[in-house]
Amino acid sequence: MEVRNRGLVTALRYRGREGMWAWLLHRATGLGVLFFLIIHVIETAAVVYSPEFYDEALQIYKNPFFRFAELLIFFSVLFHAVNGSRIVIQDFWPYLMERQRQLTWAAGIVVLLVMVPVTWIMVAPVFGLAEEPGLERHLERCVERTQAPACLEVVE
Amino acid sequence: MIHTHTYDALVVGGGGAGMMAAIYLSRESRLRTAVISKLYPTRSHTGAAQGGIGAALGNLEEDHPEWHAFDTVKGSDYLGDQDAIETMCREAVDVVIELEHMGLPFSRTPDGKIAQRPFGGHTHHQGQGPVRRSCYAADRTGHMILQTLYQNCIKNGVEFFDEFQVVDVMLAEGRCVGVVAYEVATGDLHVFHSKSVNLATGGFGRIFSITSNAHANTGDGPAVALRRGIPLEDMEFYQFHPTGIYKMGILITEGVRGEGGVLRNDYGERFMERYAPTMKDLASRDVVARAIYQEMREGRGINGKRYVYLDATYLGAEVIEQKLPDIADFCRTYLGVDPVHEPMPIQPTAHYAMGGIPTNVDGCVVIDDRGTVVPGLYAAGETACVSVHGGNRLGTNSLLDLVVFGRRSGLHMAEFCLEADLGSLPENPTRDVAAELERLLSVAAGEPPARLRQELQDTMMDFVGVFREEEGMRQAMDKVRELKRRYEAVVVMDKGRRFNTDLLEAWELRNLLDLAEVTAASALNRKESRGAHSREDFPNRDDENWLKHTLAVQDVDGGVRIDYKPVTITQFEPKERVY
Amino acid sequence: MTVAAQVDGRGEPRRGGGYDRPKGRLANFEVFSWFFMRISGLVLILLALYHLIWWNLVIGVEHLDSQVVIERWSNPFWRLFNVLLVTFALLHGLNGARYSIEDYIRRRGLQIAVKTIVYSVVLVTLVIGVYALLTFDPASFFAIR
Amino acid sequence: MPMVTLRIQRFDPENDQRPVYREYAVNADPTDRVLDAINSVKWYQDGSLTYRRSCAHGICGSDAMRINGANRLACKVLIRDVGAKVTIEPLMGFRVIKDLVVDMEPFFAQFRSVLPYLINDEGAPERERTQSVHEREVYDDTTKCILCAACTTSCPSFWADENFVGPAAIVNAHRFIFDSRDKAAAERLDILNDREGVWRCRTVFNCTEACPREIRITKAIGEVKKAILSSAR
Ligand SMILES: Cc1cc2nc3c(=O)[nH]c(=O)nc-3n(C[C@H](O)[C@H](O)[C@H](O)COP(=O)(O)OP(=O)(O)OC[C@H]3O[C@@H](n4cnc5c(N)ncnc54)[C@H](O)[C@@H]3O)c2cc1C
Ligand code: HEM
Ligand code: SF4
Ligand code: F3S
Ligand code: FES
Repeated sequence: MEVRNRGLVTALRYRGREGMWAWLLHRATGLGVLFFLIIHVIETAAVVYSPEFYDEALQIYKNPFFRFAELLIFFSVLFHAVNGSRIVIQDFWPYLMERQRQLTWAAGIVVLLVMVPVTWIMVAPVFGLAEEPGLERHLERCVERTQAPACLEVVE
Repeated sequence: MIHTHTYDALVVGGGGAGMMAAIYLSRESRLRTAVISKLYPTRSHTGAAQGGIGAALGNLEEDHPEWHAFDTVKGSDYLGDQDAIETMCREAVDVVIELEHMGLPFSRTPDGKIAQRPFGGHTHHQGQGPVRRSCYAADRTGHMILQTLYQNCIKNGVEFFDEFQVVDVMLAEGRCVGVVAYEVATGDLHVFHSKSVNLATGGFGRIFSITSNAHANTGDGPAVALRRGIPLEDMEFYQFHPTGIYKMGILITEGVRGEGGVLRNDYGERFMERYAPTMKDLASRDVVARAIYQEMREGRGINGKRYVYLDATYLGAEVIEQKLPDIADFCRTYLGVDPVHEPMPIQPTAHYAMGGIPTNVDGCVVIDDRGTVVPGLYAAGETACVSVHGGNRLGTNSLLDLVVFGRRSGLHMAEFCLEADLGSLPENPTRDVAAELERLLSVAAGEPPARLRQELQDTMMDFVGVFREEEGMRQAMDKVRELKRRYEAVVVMDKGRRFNTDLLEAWELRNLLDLAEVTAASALNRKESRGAHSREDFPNRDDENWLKHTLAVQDVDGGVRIDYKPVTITQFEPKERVY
Repeated sequence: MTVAAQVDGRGEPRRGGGYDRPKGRLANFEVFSWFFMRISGLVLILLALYHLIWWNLVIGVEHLDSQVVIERWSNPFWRLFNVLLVTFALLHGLNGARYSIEDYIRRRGLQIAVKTIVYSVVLVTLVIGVYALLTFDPASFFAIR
Repeated sequence: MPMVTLRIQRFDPENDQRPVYREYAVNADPTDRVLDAINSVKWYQDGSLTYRRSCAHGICGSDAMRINGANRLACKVLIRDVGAKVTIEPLMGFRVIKDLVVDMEPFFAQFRSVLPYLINDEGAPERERTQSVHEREVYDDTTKCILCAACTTSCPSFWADENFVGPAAIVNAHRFIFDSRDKAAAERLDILNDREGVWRCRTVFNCTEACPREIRITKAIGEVKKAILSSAR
């Protein structure tokens, strides 16, 4: 019989506490962001070679459904950053680890608090509950740059 | 399958005594030494010792080995052999310093020396008042001794056979030639052929129902020796520690009283003032345990129940967290009681065997009153009876006993092995144990061993406990014999070979039965009260007739035959014992 | 190894001392990467969070187009900002991915294969991203305007 | 006495292909230890149930096992804290010898690999080596270890890689690295400055949560990491 347990499956069978969940989430968000980042870098680099292609590709982002994915990315980076800061702070002042549960909760709460307004700003416009962020600035800009793809609708 | 190994020296038991001997043996590089232990060495019950190890270092106040010796003699109710006690107290200072050099993290005094605290029965100027003599590492001194010795065994490259249970000792032509061990993981028998064997298998508190002892403390060493014709000394002297956690028996160290905790009865009265006006709560253990029993009998147990309070509330959170952290943890875990704010419910708990395999000061097993030794056979630690504890052991003196006599036996063994040759093995050395284990496995249906064990423990607790009298002890004897008969038909449910702890528990039960019988017989025989042996029908000490050690031998027909051995008295004439 | 084989090998004594754990050759690299993860992480808090806030909350994804990007990139400062962001994030992420691969893929051959693929993908991405940012010539884009 | 159901993972390599769970109902007081309940199964229902135990009060480290998913000492958890149905499994990451007994040899090998003993070759003084109360305090926490393996077998880095030296070994190295009497801190730091040493730790804290002695293990590991970094400079 294969008695050794391995990796992720094992982790999910063990009833860990805050630290383990934070670590799992840290890992998941880190890998998720990396995956997104690879696509994002390549697609953005395309601007240099073919702005048209870039503008095409952007349509995907503007799909309302994709707004939730963007929110997830925002959350991922934010959680990873805040939790990562917790780890770094603990590493440099180990005595803080005596309060690790509290610190982990604090990190979680900071993330949630930030996510509340961010979620509103990013998602409410999809349901017409608020204006798109940066609309005012965008309109001002479109006065000058009427040819810019994002301004075409506005100009019409 | 039977395996054979050859060594110069074997140590049976990886507790404090065994490992100390092993360290000294391993310093002699010409000897092949191995430690055989049924538990991983760090699981030994030495790790449970809390309060400290006694040594007249005088780090905090004046103290002398002679005072220590006086206290030990008095504590023993004058039954201890005074030459051995003098040796122990003299070497105490040395051996504690040695432990420190090995790395033991003792608690420290403000000027960086080993910290010391008062302990029951330890006095200055021969009984004038408590003295700080117990060297401690918070309340885990035994744990630190065990770890430190294990660490040093690793450092010295000692060979260990972990989870090998010794089931027989081989005696041939009047000397010891090795042991037979059962490998727990595989069920194989191993013959260890050697020039010498040191039995350091610890205590056997599991003959009682309320005990501070581990499940593993089943007295395998003394029982195996007994069955091979070695006598056991002073088995009637079994110490009940005054403060065990109610119902569980888990020990609350005397260190709590050393730090200033007090016992209170149902009225909140500090009753020890009545029983021991000078030492009060720090009188010796037999005295305090009896006082608690007396209070309970007279209806002053808490709510009339069988426990009293140990009150440490006014020591303050700091003392408790710093000096008694494990005790605090036990109370919180097992009782849901925080000793900082509430008193702890305690009752006396079976704790320590003063008796055991008789040895001289070099750990050589001695079988009669003329000092005849069995060449190559040694014993050390709680298993042995040197006798430094006599009728009652003082707190902190057991850890001391382990290291002092562990060391001395190791040194003597090394000398012995360099001279001696390997004796010849008896014919078919595994026959007896193999047959016994086969027999146990072959019983198809019958009583579970656990039921017998429970009945044994309850009987011993009730009739051979803190207070004893003729009638009860006779009943106990009858009961033990009945259980021995029923033992023939106990059933081992696990018939496999691998890690068969069911089989081993059944085998250990036999040891408990044999030791209980010897304990009861020795107690029944001694018609006086001395130290921990307190008879209601003979309430006084009787030096005229009973200032002598008991030697109990198992007869061929299974009965117990009693013999005696004189007590060595050097400088302290027996006196009445008041605290 | 089967359990039986493991257990049956036990008739031998355990000896103290002298036990050698195979020593990894890459010890210094592990310290370096541990340290790099913390330092790059701290730098990334500034870069990545600013980046997110700028594009998601200040500009708004709805208003994104090639023009906006090009305008921003006209400023060398923001190009440098992005070079740093891409470099740190990808290297940090790459090392993080290495941690996961080493944890979850234990078969040696497979591990090397997966590492090769992941390292290549990330490094190629890094080259593409940085090359685009460094060779970007704002002048050539003013025509679109 | 209320009934409690113990759901125990059984595995006898002599007879079983793979582990199975078996359920036992026992009478147990809320203040009984889980170990007491397991004992009562072994003693009166099924003698073949196999586990290690000795001291029964959390001091010997024999009976670390997974109780309701997390590593605990069976003798240090009371029935009232686990509910009416308890799941009991062996420690993860070591080979199962039988039922709840796992092969501890690799664990002790890890322990031995960090020079877990005081090294000081300067001649010993007549009396004790002195050590201030503060110097003693620095490594107090890590002297409490009872080598129960609850920490190492709760660590995701260890599950992933059995060569990781593991939190328990680091704890025991810490105990000597920070002992003012010891002279071999550099050697131990060198041993732990390794991909299978402290750098494998991802500060998951499972070890700290599992430790029955409440040793702040991750903190100790952090202190060792810092010591390595500052000694490298
Ligand atoms: C709770 C408690 C607190 C105590 N506090 C103190 C104190 O503060 N001060 C003090 O001085 N004393 C104290 N004592 C007493 C003292 O700790 C013990 O008497 C002492 O530790 C016994 O040590 P030992 O080496 O003889 O045996 P143990 O430490 O019990 O070791 C016995 C060894 O023998 C092995 N063994 C047993 N049977 C076999 C076999 N058949 N085959 C192979 N191996 C076997 C076991 O595996 C174990 O390794 C205390 C005791 C208890 C129970
Ligand atoms: C925003 C600021 C960030 C901070 C403060 C941060 C911090 C950290 C820290 C401290 C670690 C732990 C390393 C260890 O355990 O040794 C880590 C791991 C990781 N990070 Fe980040 N990081 C950040 C951004 C990112 C980004 C943008 C990515 C994606 C590209 C990323 C991907 C990863 C990955 C994949 C891991 C490995 C996770 C693991 O080992 O479990 N991180 N990060
Ligand atoms: S550190 Fe704690 S959990 Fe780990 S082995 Fe030691 S006592 Fe057990
Ligand atoms: S669980 Fe493992 S990853 Fe580190 S903090 Fe503990 S050793
Ligand atoms: S039995 Fe000793 S720790 Fe549980």
